[in-house]
Amino acid sequence: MQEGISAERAAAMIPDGASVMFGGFLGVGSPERVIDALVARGARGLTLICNDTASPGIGVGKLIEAGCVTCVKASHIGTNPITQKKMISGEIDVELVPQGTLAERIRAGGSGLGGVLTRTGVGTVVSEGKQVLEIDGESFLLEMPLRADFALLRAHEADHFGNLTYRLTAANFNPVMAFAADCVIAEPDEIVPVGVIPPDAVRTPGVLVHHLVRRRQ
Amino acid sequence: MQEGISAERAAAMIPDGASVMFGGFLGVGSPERVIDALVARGARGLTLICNDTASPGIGVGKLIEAGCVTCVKASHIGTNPITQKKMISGEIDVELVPQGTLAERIRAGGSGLGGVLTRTGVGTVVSEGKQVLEIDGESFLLEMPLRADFALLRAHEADHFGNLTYRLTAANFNPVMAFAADCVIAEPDEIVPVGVIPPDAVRTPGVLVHHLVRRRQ
Amino acid sequence: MIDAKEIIARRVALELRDRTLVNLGIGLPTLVACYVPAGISVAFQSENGIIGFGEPPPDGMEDPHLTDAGGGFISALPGAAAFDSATSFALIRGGHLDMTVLGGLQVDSSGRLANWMVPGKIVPGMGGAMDLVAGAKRVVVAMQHTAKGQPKIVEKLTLPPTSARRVSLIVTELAVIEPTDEGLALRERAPGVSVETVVASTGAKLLLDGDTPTMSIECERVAA
Amino acid sequence: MIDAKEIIARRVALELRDRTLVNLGIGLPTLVACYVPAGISVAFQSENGIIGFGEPPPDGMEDPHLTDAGGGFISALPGAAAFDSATSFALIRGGHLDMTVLGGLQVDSSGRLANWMVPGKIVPGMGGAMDLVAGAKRVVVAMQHTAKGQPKIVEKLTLPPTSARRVSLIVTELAVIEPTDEGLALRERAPGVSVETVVASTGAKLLLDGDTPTMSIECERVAA
Repeated sequence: MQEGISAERAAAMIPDGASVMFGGFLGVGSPERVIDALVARGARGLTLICNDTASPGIGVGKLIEAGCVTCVKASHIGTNPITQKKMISGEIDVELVPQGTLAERIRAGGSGLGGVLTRTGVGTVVSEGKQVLEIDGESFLLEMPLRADFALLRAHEADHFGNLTYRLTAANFNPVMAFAADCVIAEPDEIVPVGVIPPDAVRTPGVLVHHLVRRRQ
Repeated sequence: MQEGISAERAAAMIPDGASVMFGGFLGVGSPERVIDALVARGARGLTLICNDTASPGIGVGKLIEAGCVTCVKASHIGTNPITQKKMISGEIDVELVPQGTLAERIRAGGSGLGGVLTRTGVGTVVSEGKQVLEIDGESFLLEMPLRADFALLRAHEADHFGNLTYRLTAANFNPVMAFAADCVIAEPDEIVPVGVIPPDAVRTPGVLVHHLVRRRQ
Repeated sequence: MIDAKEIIARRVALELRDRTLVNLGIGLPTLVACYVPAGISVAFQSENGIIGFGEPPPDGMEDPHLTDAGGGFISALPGAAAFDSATSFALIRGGHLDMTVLGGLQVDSSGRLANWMVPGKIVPGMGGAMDLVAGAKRVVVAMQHTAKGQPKIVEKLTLPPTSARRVSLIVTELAVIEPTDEGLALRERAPGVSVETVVASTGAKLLLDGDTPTMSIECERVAA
Repeated sequence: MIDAKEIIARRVALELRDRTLVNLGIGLPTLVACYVPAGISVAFQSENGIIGFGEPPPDGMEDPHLTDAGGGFISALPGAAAFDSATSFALIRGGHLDMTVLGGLQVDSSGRLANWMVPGKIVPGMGGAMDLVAGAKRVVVAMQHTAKGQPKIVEKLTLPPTSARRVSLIVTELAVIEPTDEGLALRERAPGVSVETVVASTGAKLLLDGDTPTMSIECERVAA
């Protein structure tokens, strides 16, 4: 049984310099309240693992703008000119990862796999410095598992055990990140009693979720 | 839009000697009607890819008993003494695969990954003849992707597009097998019109399903 | 008079086949959805996690949980299926996507595509493009033939490639070109465009084979 | 008078910790669920795809879609979550399982477990056992101390190992033994059982450290 914490409490748990996975795709399905709280507490030196850096004022874009971030691992930063600018100025170190590889590296990190073998990126700059394995006459890139200190999820419903549901395209990276961090914090739209979410509707089992962000008071 | 086919028609599509994935865990979540039809048509030389061989008279156990099978890739055959007997007599060739590795090899086969890197089986007979990779100082077994000519699924609901749902522990290997065969045939408990299954309840997108087995007339 | 983008979108739409799964890239490729030929039923995938989406919803009906890969509001069609990013790319990488339509910065004579960065100028990132090119059964590049007067179809890429894989087809407002083992084959030219114009606007050798037919752009615009 | 299996199940139950995820193997380990100590809330996982299951349902209430890994009918508790096999083993292999309790055929002095086949005699297959031993945070072996008078705790495995990994604890009806870097440490002996009896029933060297306390088996049976 979980006790709901405030977004401020969640932000306080995440120390400067932590690596943090954020669910969300151009801000859709991002934990906006915890992001706001991280900006408010003046977090510094975060490593962000996320699909993209959204736009200024939206999703993790707020963290970029507020100077909370020194490192980004993402598939796309083109929608946020501030990320581009800070990358060029050297303020933020950016590792670009193909979107499917990013999802799979996070999944590997969360499911105890030693790496990912993918055709994606073979023969491109993505393969630089990486091992290429020949398997049955074809080349596959060995991509390393990704884990983080924290995963910050946005869910639709949560029950008191932390079981989560998502809605439509707001799921995106959230379910896979739920497996891949030492501490998982979920910010749900709705919190419902245990038993309200049918077992087959649960997308993230509550055993993976360490803290739930409570509803606004 | 799918046209429902009979179980007999489904069985007729599967030639002798085909490799076939069957959903099911000790018979729970197995496509029983297509299995019955395969027995009735006297299928021969099938390669079965499934978690287990259930028991005599149940699930794929019926195929074993009826002599339809010459090769089994499974994690467990202990609940079916006939499989044991036929393995010892040499009638059936059995490859035992750890359950999590089996799921992941099928997933790799269905998602275009070159293999699976797992700790499971390192230092056991499972690792014999396989490549072991040292990654960050730890040993991982390289396990090969698995695909089949056919995947025979048991679903709870299907809509006319082939979108599928599953119930509780009857899901097991079905969702992952839906990605990993050249021809996917689903046997649902219920068939409902398009739009009845909400997008977030779909566990297998209909684009993966080639044929639906119609309800009993 | 229809513009370059509409010509491209109309011609690409003729590549759509019935009962297939198709991913349209952001920008120009998205327009293809407006010209699906009559009698053809296509399921569109958006890599952020849905199959079966349609036009933007009426004003005031937007669902903040439902957008396409460009972040625009969309609607879900009856029979839609939603899924997470790992599943979305299992579909893409696993060969379940019949076709992807992507924009391009360059394509070279070996059919390799560059579409994700211009070193030192703009580095948006590859998003899903590298997986799409590596995994889709057919890769169609939909792009304008030239940029600022310079050919985008070149002998050898000067921009970083998106994949080592050869794309299936290039559609521009001037021509349809198919990369083959022998090189880039000119298959069609746009209405009113001469072969000479296509050749003059192209930075790579084109293989010509007798008469080059005029491309069809006949498909009707689907009502929004 | 309680039998060997009950002693083992009661003692293993004392290893359960509050708010943890636990997988119980088929057979003897399943009994552990009957002795969860008061005040301890444990989520049980069944590897065929559910967290949060309970006692078999009343007669006539069985759901054919809801069984445990042994194929027996179970019930779902409020807050249960169902998932497919790939997700189930992502939980197991990914280190999300706090403890697994497994039966054993042999454990050797290095703490390696053999529990999935007897060559030439019985080859049931490893099922989920290899993943469970490789992936769970704690691996507790629950087994009878001897089989047909022969020790099951041996100097070196004569049966094929389930994993190269050392298990965390061995609980039998005679003793609690912990594999350590130095060897097998005898931690507890069963009520009324002498250290000498344990040593005589064990085929491997046991490390003794002063008095060996008597194991507790005090937990109450949870009502069905």
